[in-house]
Amino acid sequence: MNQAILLLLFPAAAALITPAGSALSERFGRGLALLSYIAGIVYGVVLYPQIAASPASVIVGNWKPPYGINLFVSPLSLGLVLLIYCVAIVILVSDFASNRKRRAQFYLLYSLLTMASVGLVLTADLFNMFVFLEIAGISTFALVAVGREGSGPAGSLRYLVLAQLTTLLMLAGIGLVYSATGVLNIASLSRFAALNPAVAFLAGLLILLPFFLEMKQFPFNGWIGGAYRGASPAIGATMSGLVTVSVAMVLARLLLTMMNTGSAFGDATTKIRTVVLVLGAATVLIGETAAFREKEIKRVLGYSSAGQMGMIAIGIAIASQSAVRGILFLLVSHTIAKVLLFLVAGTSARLSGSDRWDEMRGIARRFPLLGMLFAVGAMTLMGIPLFSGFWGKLDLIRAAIASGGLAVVGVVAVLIATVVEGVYFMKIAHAFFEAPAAAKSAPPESTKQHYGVAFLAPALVLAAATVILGVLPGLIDPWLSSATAELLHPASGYAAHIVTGGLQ
Amino acid sequence: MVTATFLLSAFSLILVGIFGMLTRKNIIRILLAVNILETGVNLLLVSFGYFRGGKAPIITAPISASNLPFVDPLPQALVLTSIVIGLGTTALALAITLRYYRRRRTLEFEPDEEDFASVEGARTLMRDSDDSTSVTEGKDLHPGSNVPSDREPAGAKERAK
Amino acid sequence: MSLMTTSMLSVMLAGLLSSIAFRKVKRLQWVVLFAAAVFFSYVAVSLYGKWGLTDSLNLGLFTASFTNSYIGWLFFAFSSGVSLIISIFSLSFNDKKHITGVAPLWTVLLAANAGIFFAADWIAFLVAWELMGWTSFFIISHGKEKSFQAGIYYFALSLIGTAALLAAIFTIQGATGTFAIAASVKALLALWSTKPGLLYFIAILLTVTFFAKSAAGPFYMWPAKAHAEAPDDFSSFLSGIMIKYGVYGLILAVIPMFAEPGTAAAAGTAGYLGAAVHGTPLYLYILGWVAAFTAVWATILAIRENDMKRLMAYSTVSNIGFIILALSVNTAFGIAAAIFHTFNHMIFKGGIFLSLASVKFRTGEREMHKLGGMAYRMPIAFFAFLLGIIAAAGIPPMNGFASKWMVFQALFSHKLLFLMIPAFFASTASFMYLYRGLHSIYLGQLSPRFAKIKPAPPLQSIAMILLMVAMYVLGGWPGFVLQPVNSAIANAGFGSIQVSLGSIVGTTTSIHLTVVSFVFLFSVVGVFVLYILGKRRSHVEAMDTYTAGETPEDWGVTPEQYHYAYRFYEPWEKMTDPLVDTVSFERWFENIRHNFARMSRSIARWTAMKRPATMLAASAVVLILILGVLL
Amino acid sequence: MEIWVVVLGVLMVVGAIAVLFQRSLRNSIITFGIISLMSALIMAMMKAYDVAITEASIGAVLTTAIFFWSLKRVEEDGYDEKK
Amino acid sequence: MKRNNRLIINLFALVVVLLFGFISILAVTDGRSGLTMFSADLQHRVSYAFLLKSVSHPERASNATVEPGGRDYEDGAANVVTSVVVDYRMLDTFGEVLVLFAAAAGVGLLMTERKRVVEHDASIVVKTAVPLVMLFAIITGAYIVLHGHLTPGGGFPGGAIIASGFILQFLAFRESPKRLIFKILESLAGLGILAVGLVGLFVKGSLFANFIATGTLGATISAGTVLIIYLLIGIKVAAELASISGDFIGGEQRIGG
Repeated sequence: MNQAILLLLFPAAAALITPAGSALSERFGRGLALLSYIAGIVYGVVLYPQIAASPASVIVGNWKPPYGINLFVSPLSLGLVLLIYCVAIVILVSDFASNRKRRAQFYLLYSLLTMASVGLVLTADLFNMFVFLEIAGISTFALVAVGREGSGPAGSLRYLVLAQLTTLLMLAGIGLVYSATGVLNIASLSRFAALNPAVAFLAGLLILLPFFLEMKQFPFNGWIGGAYRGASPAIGATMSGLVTVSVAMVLARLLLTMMNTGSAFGDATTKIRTVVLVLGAATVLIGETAAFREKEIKRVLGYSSAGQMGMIAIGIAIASQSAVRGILFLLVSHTIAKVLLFLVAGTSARLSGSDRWDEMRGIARRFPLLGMLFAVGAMTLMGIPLFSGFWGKLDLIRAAIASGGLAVVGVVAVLIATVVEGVYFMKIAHAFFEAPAAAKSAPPESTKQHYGVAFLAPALVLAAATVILGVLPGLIDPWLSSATAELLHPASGYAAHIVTGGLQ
Repeated sequence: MVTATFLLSAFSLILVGIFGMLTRKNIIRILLAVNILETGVNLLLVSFGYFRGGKAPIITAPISASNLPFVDPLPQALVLTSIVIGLGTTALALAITLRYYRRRRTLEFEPDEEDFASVEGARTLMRDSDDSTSVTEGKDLHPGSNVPSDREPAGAKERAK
Repeated sequence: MSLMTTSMLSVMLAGLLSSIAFRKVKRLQWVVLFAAAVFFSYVAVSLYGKWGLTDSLNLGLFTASFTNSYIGWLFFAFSSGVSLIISIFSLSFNDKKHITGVAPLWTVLLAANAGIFFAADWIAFLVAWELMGWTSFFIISHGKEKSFQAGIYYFALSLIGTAALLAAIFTIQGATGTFAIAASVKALLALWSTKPGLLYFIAILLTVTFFAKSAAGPFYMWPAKAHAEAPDDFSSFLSGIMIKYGVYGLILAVIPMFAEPGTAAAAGTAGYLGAAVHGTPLYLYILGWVAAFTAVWATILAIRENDMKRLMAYSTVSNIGFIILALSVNTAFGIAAAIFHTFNHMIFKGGIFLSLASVKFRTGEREMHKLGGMAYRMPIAFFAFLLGIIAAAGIPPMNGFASKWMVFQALFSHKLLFLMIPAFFASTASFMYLYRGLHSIYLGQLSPRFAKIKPAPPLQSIAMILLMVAMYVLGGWPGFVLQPVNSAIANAGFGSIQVSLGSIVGTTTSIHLTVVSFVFLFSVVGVFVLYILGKRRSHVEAMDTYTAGETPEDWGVTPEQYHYAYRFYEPWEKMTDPLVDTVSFERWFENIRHNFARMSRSIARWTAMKRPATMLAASAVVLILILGVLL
Repeated sequence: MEIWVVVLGVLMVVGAIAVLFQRSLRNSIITFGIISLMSALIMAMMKAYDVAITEASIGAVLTTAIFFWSLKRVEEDGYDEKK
Repeated sequence: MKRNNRLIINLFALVVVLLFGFISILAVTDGRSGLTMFSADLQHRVSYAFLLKSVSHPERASNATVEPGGRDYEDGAANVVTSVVVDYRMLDTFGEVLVLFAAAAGVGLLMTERKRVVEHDASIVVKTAVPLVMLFAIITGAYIVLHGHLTPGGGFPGGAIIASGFILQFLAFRESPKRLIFKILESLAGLGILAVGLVGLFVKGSLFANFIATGTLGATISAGTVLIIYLLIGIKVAAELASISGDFIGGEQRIGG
């Protein structure tokens, strides 16, 4: 079963070949990247049945955990890996529509970013997680920085400084955990003798910091505005669609599997979960509030994804059956919808020559499909029936109300956020559909051009996906239930599969 | 005692680094602070692996479970990794800083102009700077010409604050 | 999969498909809408008598189940009938000049309408409810700057309602462990002894939802905006049907929660044990006061209006006040009165809005003082409006009279005299605005601008005539509706009342409406005969009367200002100005929105400042650490 | 040897503070290079020879050099830290 | 006003930092029960098995002995740090290589072509000295790389030293470094590492598994794949650092990407 690590290696190989290959032709990078993702998807699909039968712990170098590094390939992680690959393909294809003259390093970095996200989803070792996080971080910084001429570097730098602060603190936390327990393996930590509560709290918080950052949780979301303004739409889609999948998954893994009562983190777990819950509620409110008056469409999407990530954090912190199921559903639908919205945003920015939605008025009159796709994505995020976001939100709210206590704060936040989100998304959708006044007529040169198939095909696929999931949420129910079980009951599933003997 | 000194110096380096990241305005200095923080973290990790009287983990004499006069090799391996990672991050950050400077003509974080510019009619064209054509048209190198015209209101507002 | 589910799904699908298939030929979309309305009427007919027919849709994570309850069927049947008539109207309304692309959404909205009335569990109800919410939003703000303001206003309110509904649903589910509506309400009734606080909480949440939808209480202000800006044919649907969902919701979930001990609704449980005023549960009594306030307030505002659609929107709100007032009495008679008035209001308000729509269709005017004398040009629209306002004012022999009579009887039955004072005021003062509409639009001098306009097209006339007939028939033979209503409320466990085809037995007295209607019929016929026999009077053109041949334009005076309708109720407006200025929920909501926008701006601005992001992050970490480690 | 550890630690912290508060960037960069050399020394004291070598060659030399080069480029583009 | 503002910010940051330190120290010296910092001594860490080279059979670690000259340990590097870096936790090192790779690519993507401003030519002394120094540097680097499994050092510092030789050459002679060669080198080295891993995967059934006899502990040619991988890492690191520095020094022609 160790061949499953190939999932990780396809994009890495593509990235490694690129520099030499790009000497031959400029096109080399893109084709290779796409090829590797497709290979990953094919391999994952082939692998899925046996993984679904029995999750596999992939060991590296024949060193069994907790000594060596190991990856854990389960229905949950494999499903998310497939999602990541699909999203990556969609984004690259649609990016081709916007800018055909990318340089080879762009695709190299993109492949590395994809690989890092996959690795984050798969890995079961703390330090390995840190390494993947750094790869993802570095490639994201570079990709954001080459975004828009003016504000790309600025946003990237803001992001970089905060990210470095948090990742280095995480490294310190990892060191603390290691010197206290002597292992780095999540699975064995999940059933280790209890740490001292204070140390556990300190180390746990430090380890969670970068994931707070990547999930745009409240105090760490100062970078959203700059980074999302600077990034090109494709990279914006990647940041809020692709990276968040893996990061949210890792947060769930750490917070549900590694930190539960009975693990090394023992009683500190409840404290940490409370912190996550409160931060999540604050994030939901602040993210949606910030998006309310925002005129620049990419930043609107960025702030709204902060809100969605807040909801997911709340669900993780509640840590009940239906909460986890809900947030997994929410994660999938948010990824689909947010990528779709970013594609639409990029295309309409290209067509209208401005990336402020109040200057895109009436664009859907010229390109009706554009407006429809935007409405679909927006309503998915708002959690409106017939679109997939609804079911996740339903499950989440049910879980929160059922668990009561502080979670009710989360419910209130989520409900308020739903109203706010609805208002601003409908504002934008209406601006798209609005009959253009004589003053705000579109620039003449953009009337001729048209969104190419490179945008249309992926966008339609995504829209179809969210509608299908919205009408028949039962389709992914088996996956959801197995994933939820894996996350919530580590002792029986996760740890048992990974750690055989070793230090205790 | 020795370990405590190691820990304390490492830890105070971390604190100084954080302090620098919080207070400095010059980007290059902030990056220096990041590196200080990173050095501190590395020292911290190594000192987590240090045992009183331990030898360097190189097998030059027979060892067995009973006599392991070594320091812990694993943290050293981790630090090895993190040093290289730090170099990579720093190099990238400096490259971004140079690009930032060529646009903004300053080495300090400025508030995003468009947040302070008037909401109406501030029209920002999408420009993907990442084309295969060389980015260095002369305009970028000379201040004033293509330096974003939307900086003045920002500066003014900032001074007013 | 019975006819209920299949019909809903197929209509929804038809709507979505028509939006794609007939993008070029919009007329076909309207034909699809008409077909959907016909289909639903057929479904309503074929489902008659099959009470308790249930049907569930397994959605994997949740199941949405539907049932054919008697009350639900009644609402469904009436709404489909009225929407059929409206869709006939729309067929001719949406010609080359007036066409809008909202038909597919409207088709989906019809499906949602069915879903709301058939829903057997909260999930299905929620899904249908949200579907209704966003489709109607897109219809109201059909891509026009001004109408968007109205639309977003409506949508924000309904989002608030939906949020409250979500919270309520899951609180109910947590308290009772079931999603089924009837069962959960029953289970809630059993909780009065143990946790009344929770029940009041749930009741408040649900009330917010349904009041927000039917514009009662503090939410009175959205219909005026929405009706005014919506497509003209849609505003009759909006005012006729959509605004009644709240009423249905109240009957479905809120009223049963307060079933008195001993009634069939409370069978098997202790029933409501809390305080009561005049035998009315305290909560419902308060609702009654809110409803009375709504009726009075909407009347006051309606009298001030010069825009005919806004005026009628406010009149709708005041009628909603009446309905909820009747509900709040919480007796079989009151509920029957409420349902009956709901259906009557569907009919006559639909008729009124259709006639206004056809006037606007011809003239394109909404301000009343610019119109006038339409009766000469559009007789059918005139009669539709006339009979409509007769019904709305509660004058025999139209249907409004019967239901209003029942409302007052219901109030009598519990001696709620203080509630009757505002009710009487609202009902009397409604003459003022209704007459204003009649006079300014249809009577008076025909403005020269509209000298040559044609009468309403045949299809529109047919729709209006159908509604007129319905008004008269229900006014004379209320039994047609009241007997089914009676068995429906008996079926739902609210007890029953005594009605026959032509007569109603109230609590203090009984009334025989057939006689009344015949009396009125004969007298009207007599008057008409006299009018025919009397000598003809010459018709004087506008302006000739008082400008003595001068042309008023020379003095910079427009002909409109010579119309009587210009500043019709000026003294009244002067009188009520201070009141309207002080009490304005609208402005309060506006302030909330404005402050929220400012907050959002400052947050976005603040994260983009020089250092705070990092600083905040670090200090937050420290704070969390302090909280976590020390405490 | 302990005394050396203490001395080095104190020196490093002082140097770090100096890096932050020195007026000229050039000096700060040099000071930073010295700091990472000292940290390499401490690591050697902690018997982490591999780390010490790596820190000395990569952390001290290359990082400092890169800082220098970028400072140089910025100055060639007209940056003047006095103003 | 502004200066006073800055003072306030500094004070606030100072307070924040000091609080952070105080709380952290409080946390690690907390008196309650449970594992605290340093509560895991060497016997209770995974390194115990690393040092005794008995990871594949941890239960035998207690009575295992490792001595120089012994043969066929599960990992043949005398320098345990190396065996951890390149063998036991190879995936981390692979990721590390990729980080450097990404950084090089990012710098190449961000740095724009630009001619150096040259005040005056390098002196004759430099021009004669540099080749020697460079040669020396490369030899030293190669030595460090090749003895990574025996003595401290290894691929990363060795590569850095080799790169520094190239850097000296850039600085002394203005001819632009051959970017293309560096690119191809780093590509091939990276692919080589991957290939070694894959061979391990398909021969020994696990990525980066050691498929060569580990030989005698302490011999120059020993430790199986460790030597190969460290060599490749050395080459890759040298190429990457050289190209990064080249980008920063500037004055070169962009080729390829």
